[in-house]
Amino acid sequence: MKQQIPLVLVFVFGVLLAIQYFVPSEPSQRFYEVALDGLTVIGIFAMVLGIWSQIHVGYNKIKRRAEDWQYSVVTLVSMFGMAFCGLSFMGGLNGPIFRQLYNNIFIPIQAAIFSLLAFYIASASYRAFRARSAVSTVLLVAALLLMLRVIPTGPLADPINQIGSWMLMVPNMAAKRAILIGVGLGSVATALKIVLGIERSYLGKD
Amino acid sequence: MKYIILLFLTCLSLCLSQALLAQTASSDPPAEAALVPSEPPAPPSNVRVSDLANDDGHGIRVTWDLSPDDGAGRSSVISYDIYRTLNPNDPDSLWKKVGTVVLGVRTYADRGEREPGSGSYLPKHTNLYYRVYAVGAGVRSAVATAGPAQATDDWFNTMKVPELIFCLVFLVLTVRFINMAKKGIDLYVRPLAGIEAIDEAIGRATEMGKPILYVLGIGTAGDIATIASFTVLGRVARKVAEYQTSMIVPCCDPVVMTIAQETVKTGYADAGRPDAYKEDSVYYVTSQQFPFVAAVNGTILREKPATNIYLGYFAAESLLLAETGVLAGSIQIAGTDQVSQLPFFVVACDYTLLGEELYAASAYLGREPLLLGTLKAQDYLKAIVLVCMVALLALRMITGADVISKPFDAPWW
Amino acid sequence: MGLIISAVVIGGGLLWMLYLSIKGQDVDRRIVYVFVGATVALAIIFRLEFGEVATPIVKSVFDKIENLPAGSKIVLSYDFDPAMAPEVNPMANAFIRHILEKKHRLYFMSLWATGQSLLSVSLNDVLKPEFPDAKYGVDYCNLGYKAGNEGVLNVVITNFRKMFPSDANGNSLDSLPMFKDVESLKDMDLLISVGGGKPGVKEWILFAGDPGKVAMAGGSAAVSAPLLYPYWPRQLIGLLGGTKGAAEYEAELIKTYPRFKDKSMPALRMMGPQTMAHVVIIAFIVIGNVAYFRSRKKGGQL
Amino acid sequence: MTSKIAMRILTAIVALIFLVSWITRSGSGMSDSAFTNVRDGFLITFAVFLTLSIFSFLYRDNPFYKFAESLYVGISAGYWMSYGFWSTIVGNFVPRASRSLSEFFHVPYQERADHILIYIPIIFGLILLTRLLPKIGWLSRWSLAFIIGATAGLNLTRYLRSDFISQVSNSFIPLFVDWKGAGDFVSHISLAADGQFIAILSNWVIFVGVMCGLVYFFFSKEHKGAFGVASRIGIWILMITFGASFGYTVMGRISLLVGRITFLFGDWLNIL
Repeated sequence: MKQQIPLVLVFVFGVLLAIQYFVPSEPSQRFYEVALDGLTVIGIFAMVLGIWSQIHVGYNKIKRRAEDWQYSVVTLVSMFGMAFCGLSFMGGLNGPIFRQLYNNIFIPIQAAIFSLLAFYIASASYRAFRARSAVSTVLLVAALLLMLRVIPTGPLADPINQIGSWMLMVPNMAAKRAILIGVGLGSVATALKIVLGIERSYLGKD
Repeated sequence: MKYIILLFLTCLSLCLSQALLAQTASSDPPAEAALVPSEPPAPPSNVRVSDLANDDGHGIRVTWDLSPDDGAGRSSVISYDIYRTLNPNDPDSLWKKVGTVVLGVRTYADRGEREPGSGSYLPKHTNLYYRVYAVGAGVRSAVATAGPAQATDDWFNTMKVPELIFCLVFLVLTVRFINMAKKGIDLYVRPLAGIEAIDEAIGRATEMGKPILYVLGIGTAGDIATIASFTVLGRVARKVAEYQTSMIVPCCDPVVMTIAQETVKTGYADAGRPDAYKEDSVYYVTSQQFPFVAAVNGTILREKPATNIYLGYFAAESLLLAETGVLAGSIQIAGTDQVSQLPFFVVACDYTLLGEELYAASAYLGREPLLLGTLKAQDYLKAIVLVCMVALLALRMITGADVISKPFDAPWW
Repeated sequence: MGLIISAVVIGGGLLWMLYLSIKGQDVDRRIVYVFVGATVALAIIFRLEFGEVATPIVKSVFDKIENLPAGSKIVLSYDFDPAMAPEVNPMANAFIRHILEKKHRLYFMSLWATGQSLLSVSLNDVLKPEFPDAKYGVDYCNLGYKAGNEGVLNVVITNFRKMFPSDANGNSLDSLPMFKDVESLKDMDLLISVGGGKPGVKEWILFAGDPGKVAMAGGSAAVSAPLLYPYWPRQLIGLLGGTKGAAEYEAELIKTYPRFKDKSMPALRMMGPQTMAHVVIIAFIVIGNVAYFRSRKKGGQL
Repeated sequence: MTSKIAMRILTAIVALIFLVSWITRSGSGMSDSAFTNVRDGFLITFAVFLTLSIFSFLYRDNPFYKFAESLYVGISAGYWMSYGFWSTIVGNFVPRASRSLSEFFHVPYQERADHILIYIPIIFGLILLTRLLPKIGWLSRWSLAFIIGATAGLNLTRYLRSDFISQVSNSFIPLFVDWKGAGDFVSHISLAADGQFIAILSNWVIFVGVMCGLVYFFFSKEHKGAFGVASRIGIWILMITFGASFGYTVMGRISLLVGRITFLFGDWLNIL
């Protein structure tokens, strides 16, 4: 019972939605919309579980006075503060305090974290682009060529530019297609395994 | 492999034959236009209306012959306006304008809404009448009317025949190989370094007494990459439980967290150690990309996991996670179907599962005949694609026909 | 001055890293981070600019505008939105400066609804203050935005007035002196589209440049530039790709007309930190490989 | 012990810099209102403090980063809750569920024939929440089964066109562009980007690249012999692509850093 009903649900919804794709008629469209609504609405209810998990983990840390428990206080306080500003009727998402917090805390941290990528892309290049084998040399040379495009290299600039653009256009397209065809097949296979109940580890065991 | 060489040779010879047959098509230059504005253009003729095919019963297809002044004659047509009404005797003001198309176009699909309340509602099973005008600069032609037509439901979208064929072939192949596997016929799969590394990595974590970090990406449960990652997570959790080491699974989506909790719990149960499962090891961080990365990066540096596994849907955070993992000295195994993020994983991680390999991973880890059967079916489909590519290209080269250049776009079947 | 300080700091540091690598010591990743941060910071503080030299694909656009006789008719279309503007707006401004400096007639238009407001920003910030003598309707005019994407081009290739009965300010085209001898796009001497999406340079080539047999040049965001290369040089006389292409054009403009030297050249300024950072990253890769081969050699000897 | 003292000294210095910055920024504010100036001074100083805290992660994990991280996660979670409430619940779901609720939230009620259907997902949502009750927690698997089944069903057919069929059909490209015989080809050979030679070469690379890439992804065949050669070509094409994409991305990432450094030196220190 605990095992069978979920498996039946997976099968029924999986098969119906797969078939729905081929049927343009009105009832079929409505069913599709309800299914999409379902994914969103369940997501909203799941948010309760997410918040619960966050509070649970944070509260446990604080209660046990675990290492770095102070930071859990910061997280919980800022979470409730932000939620209070956003959910109370002080303008909702456009409330002045809500926007201030968003623009002056959220955005600067976001931009700073994103810009860490500039450092990481450099350290990754330094560490990984080494001519260890033929394959890694190809990787290295392709990356170098594209980086050289940015630097004024005088008479070499034009050929480098051309080759770089060609690489972005042609081999790139071939590789992307090969990968996408594989991904297409793989995702269908995975979906099929799920619908047929071959993969069922997510459904629990008791 | 003989066949592959043979295929290439066929392909080559066909290319050459096409080369001999090739003709250069010269396009006609557009007709020179002489401008006489202010006079209305001639109306379009022979307006026809019919039910729009392959729709939900709220669409009508309108077709007409071009006005003599469209691109020829006085060349004064700029666009066509299409109007609709329920009663052909309505005065002009009651006709509702439903669309405009530019010159040279001779058809319009009037797709309406389903809800009677909405502005562009188009009723089903009702007589509808249409008018088409040719529009010039500030003037419009005399009217051309047609009707009635009724919109009806369709129960099969004929444009989707290729997908249907594909699905059926895949299904048949899968069932066939699963049956073969069940009978005990050994299905060979070549080793994949990234997958073998997962086993070693769990052993390494046990030796070091450090946890394993498993990141399911920033996708939702609606992404098939995340679902594929669940199937791997289950097997990793089982091994983790067998080796009696620990794992951390931060999640970026509450639904993903819930499913991941079930999956890990099942893995521990499968290993016979359900008591070792800790609910807090699979936890929710936040649903936004960068806050999630900030938290996971902190976790990586604080916990110093022996192994980081990143499988699922990833975006710009791929390099942020992978470089921090290097900093912590972890062995890193990544896999995603996002082509744009693969370069960063390839550069920064020890092993990377490229695209399809992510979907194959659970079959590799499980080694169950049922799963290997689907892998075999995938391979057969790839082989069919390869053969079809060569064959269809050959056909195109011999006939020189354009139909085959977009073999799945037009309902030529 | 700034260049010397930066060169000494960064060059010295890199040499030191190279020395360490040759000796076989590992370079800490934090040193890499410090270098990247310092390089970009120095380049920004000292406003370093590098001698960008126009590649042929950019130079040919510049030469075309340079060599057209004064009074030639040029269309400049703003086919982009605010998101792309940092990359492509500098190109459009450089084109405006060059075209009006050469006393050509400039026809502005836009295939993107969002292009129109960006266009008026350019008119107010660049054209009007820098070329106070340019007269509306004689030296330049603004046709504004028309909906219809490439359909617009389909029409104006045979007739302007059908699609644009009036300009963006409501003046009829016949009242503008610069439209006296203009019937369609075919009467133009050069078409320039600046954009990065669809419709963009590609649509201009296919629906205007090619059928009208009019010279066509383009400016495009870096993302879509590679897709346009195959049209050069037959269907496209030249192309500015991304900030780099814009910087090359700005450099060429300053070289030929030094009076623009003190004007804002955002692309050129953006390229300073970019060039420095790329040089440093390439240097890292070289140093990394030196270290690698060094260690492998040692391993072989052991 | 010494590290603890060092940490305290460091914190004190950071606090001092922060205060000085706040005071100077408040003094140099543009607005007439003293309160606005003091507030803006605080906000920009705080933003700088957070930016530098994040950058300090590059050195190593430290309390400043931990603080910024916790704050960021908390703000994000709060933001996400509010956003989910206003955009999904109020914006999407209330207008279809109930007229009185719509009036309460001032959103237009959407009259629909099938508005009763919206309650089916709600039931699944409520079932999901049984997870919080240990006794009947297993019921929540029904909702999970719905989600997974729906995702699988949607993916079984929907992406076939974009990921598979279009990719295959787009690979049918002419391998001899504008072919007018071998003599003509040889006499006009050139490396121009729009020349015939490059066009033909490119199409061959795409065609062969797709084929070899597919060969690389074969699981049930050993990479040996001709098959091995093809998969080798496949991996080369993949590596060229990865290298090129990586090198190409560097510029965009540096731009991000330029933006942050301009913020620090320009908006904060005013030295640009």
